[in-house]
Amino acid sequence: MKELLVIFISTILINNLVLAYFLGICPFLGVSGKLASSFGMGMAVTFVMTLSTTICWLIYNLLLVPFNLYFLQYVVFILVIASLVQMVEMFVRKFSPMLYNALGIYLPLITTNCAILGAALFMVSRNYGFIESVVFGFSGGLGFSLVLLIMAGIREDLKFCDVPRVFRGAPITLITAGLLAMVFLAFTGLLNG
Amino acid sequence: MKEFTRGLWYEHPTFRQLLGMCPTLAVTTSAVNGLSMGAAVIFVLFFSSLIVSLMKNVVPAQVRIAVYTVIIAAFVTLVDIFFKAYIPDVSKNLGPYLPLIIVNCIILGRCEAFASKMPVIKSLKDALGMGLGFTWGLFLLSSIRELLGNRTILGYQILPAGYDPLIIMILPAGAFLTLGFLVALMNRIEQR
Amino acid sequence: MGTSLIVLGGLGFIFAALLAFLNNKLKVDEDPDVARVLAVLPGINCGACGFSGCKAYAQKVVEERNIFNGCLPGGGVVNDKVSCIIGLDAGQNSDIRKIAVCKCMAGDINKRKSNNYSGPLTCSAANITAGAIDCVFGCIGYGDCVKACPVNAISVKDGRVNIDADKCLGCGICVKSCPRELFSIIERRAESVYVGCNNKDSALNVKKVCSAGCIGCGICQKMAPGAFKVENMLSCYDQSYKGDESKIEIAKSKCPTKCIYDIV
Amino acid sequence: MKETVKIIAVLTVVCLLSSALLSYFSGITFARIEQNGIDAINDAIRVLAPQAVRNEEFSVSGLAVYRLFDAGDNNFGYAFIAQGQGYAGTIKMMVLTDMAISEINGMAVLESVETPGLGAKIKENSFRGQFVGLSVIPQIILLKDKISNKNEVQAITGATISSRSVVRILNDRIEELKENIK
Repeated sequence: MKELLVIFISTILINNLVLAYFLGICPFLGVSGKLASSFGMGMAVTFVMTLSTTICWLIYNLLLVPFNLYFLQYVVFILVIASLVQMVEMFVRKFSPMLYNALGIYLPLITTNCAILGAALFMVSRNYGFIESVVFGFSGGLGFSLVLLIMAGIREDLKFCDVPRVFRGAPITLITAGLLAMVFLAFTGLLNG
Repeated sequence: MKEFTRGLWYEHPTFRQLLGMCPTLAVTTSAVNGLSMGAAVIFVLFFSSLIVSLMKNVVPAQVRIAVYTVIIAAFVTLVDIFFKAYIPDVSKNLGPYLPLIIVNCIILGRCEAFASKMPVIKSLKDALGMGLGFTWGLFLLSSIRELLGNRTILGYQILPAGYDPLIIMILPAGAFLTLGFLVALMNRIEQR
Repeated sequence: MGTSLIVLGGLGFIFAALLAFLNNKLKVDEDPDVARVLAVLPGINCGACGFSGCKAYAQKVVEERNIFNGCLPGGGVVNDKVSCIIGLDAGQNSDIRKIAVCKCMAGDINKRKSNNYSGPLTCSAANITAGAIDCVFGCIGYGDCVKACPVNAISVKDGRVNIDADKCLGCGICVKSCPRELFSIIERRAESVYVGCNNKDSALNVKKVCSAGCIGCGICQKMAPGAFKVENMLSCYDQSYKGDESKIEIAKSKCPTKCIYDIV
Repeated sequence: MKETVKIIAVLTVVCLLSSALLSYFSGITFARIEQNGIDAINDAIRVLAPQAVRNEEFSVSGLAVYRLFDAGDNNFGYAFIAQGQGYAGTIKMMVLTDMAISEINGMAVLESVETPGLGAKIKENSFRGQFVGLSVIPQIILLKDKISNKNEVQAITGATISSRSVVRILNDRIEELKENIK
């Protein structure tokens, strides 16, 4: 139980996928303009990430490891993620039009979200067990949402600021992200204190 | 010619389109890493553009993304195997970011937006331009970070020993800051 | 070699089969009209129609067989096509083209500026404090609307908003961008005019802060009855006025502060 | 129906082709990658113990241990892998001990993600050098001030947690080894 908690906290705060590993930067820059849309994106990512790490763990440990096919892992993982996202999209669209309206437009973006594949790869390289992988996937998604929401909040206020012309748009967002990364640096060692 | 030069400046993937950010920021702690990542991207982009452009008429819409990503993943695995076998040090430094080329938005974006609609030769030119543009972007970014954070470029000491390295430059935060300033600089040049 | 072929090939087969199966099973029956309407719309998702984007608008249009306020950026041509698709009478939309006007046309020379404002140079920020200009109704002039306009039709010159009639689509994004709500979207008609002032203060107070403001004297109302109406010390032109156009010209020339403007 | 067949056929064929391509190339390079891994370990051992000409690998609690032999084929000590949680992430080290596991004769950091400029100093000779001729009986002890005994190590200024982690990882691992190697 303690290990799970450690994974949970460290994935959200210390080894945050966005700020420490630069995963999922594209949607991070693209969708963080408005609070409402970043919330939708965050939820969609959390959902798919939990599901994909779970399924990737099963396939990796039940198929690839026994047959010694480690070199196929990238192809298999991306196949799983791409198909999964598409299936989730179809399901949501059919059974919950409300949810589809809220999350639908973000789902296709998720396939190309490096955070999802990154989470699957980290799970393998860190030798996580099944439950650990599920927790890792879930907390990875939460960490992504957290940073996305903080960023969106800052960017909404940034509109009132007099940003020098050449810094408007992407540059100021990147610099803000840099400052945010420094803030999160302070969480390093949280679990060793 | 237009297909080729576009990626080098006007539609530069890193500084203009802000694509493929995750390897851009993650591996640019040293110039060697930046260059080898660039080379890997050029290789993958070239071959996957070739295949996607050849296959564009046979792939049904429902599995389009799945098929493209599988093709890209196959080439990335090839590069990964190759790096592991012949340049293991670089492979270790790039770590999980090499496989993440698969979801690099540049590659998928180019396959989706360009190679899947254009004839083979044009998409190959586009792929080369984008790949080279990406590589020089990576090289610039990683040189600045290596210089300020470690006093060196490509391992050669440039700044005198009296200069106290800015450690923050090789930490994640430095990546964001450097890229932010570079994009602003690009905007400034363009405004003239 | 053998196992890898079986494993990856098998996985590919399973996922493809699943996708194909779900694709058939879970197909959502969407009215083909939605796709056709969507193809006609400009696709810039400006939201001026009051829906969250072109797709949402298209769905609502097909569902309710009603084009509502129409697509502003698309204008008459698009609205005609949309009407055709959902089987409505097309003709009525052809002439509707709209344009944005700014209800404060005072320039730097007109506006008194005695406040010492040193905050960020955006209208939304300046509007939180008193801002640089003394008039609390008028245009601040830092150009939030310039940044918001999707087609670069707006520029600010000498403190005055300029709208390029050739570029303006009448989409209404500037209306939302202005913290003082100075823009309005009106129909583009050759004879149309508008009052370029938003100051609802008394004549004395208007005169204190601006030399081009409407003082609510009511001369226009007398010269062109029905076309202008003075309310809250501010004159307003009735866009539905169909009377004598020469009277409008007279009203315009008699206005003591010359704050009635042509739309183009 | 035709569409279904096409979906399945295209994805399956693409998967088959890529797996054929990959298994071919992975077959060619497999030996080479294995060798790289062995070379990396051998290089690390050679740096710590230049006199070792041969080693035999075995495993204790899941991590590798190498029995080292010199030119006269005498077993003169062990090299072992130790790893655990550091300040920012996992630290992985290669450590050299004598036959009795009473003294550490060298330590090299194989992998770590400690903070550059602070925790990363565990890789530098000023810290690493203390792990030569270091007694592990009864335990390695970390001190912030001057050291006086053979089993004491001085912590890096500003990186006490990284230093403490290294010492803790080593003590734990040595305990495991002592129990398993007679």
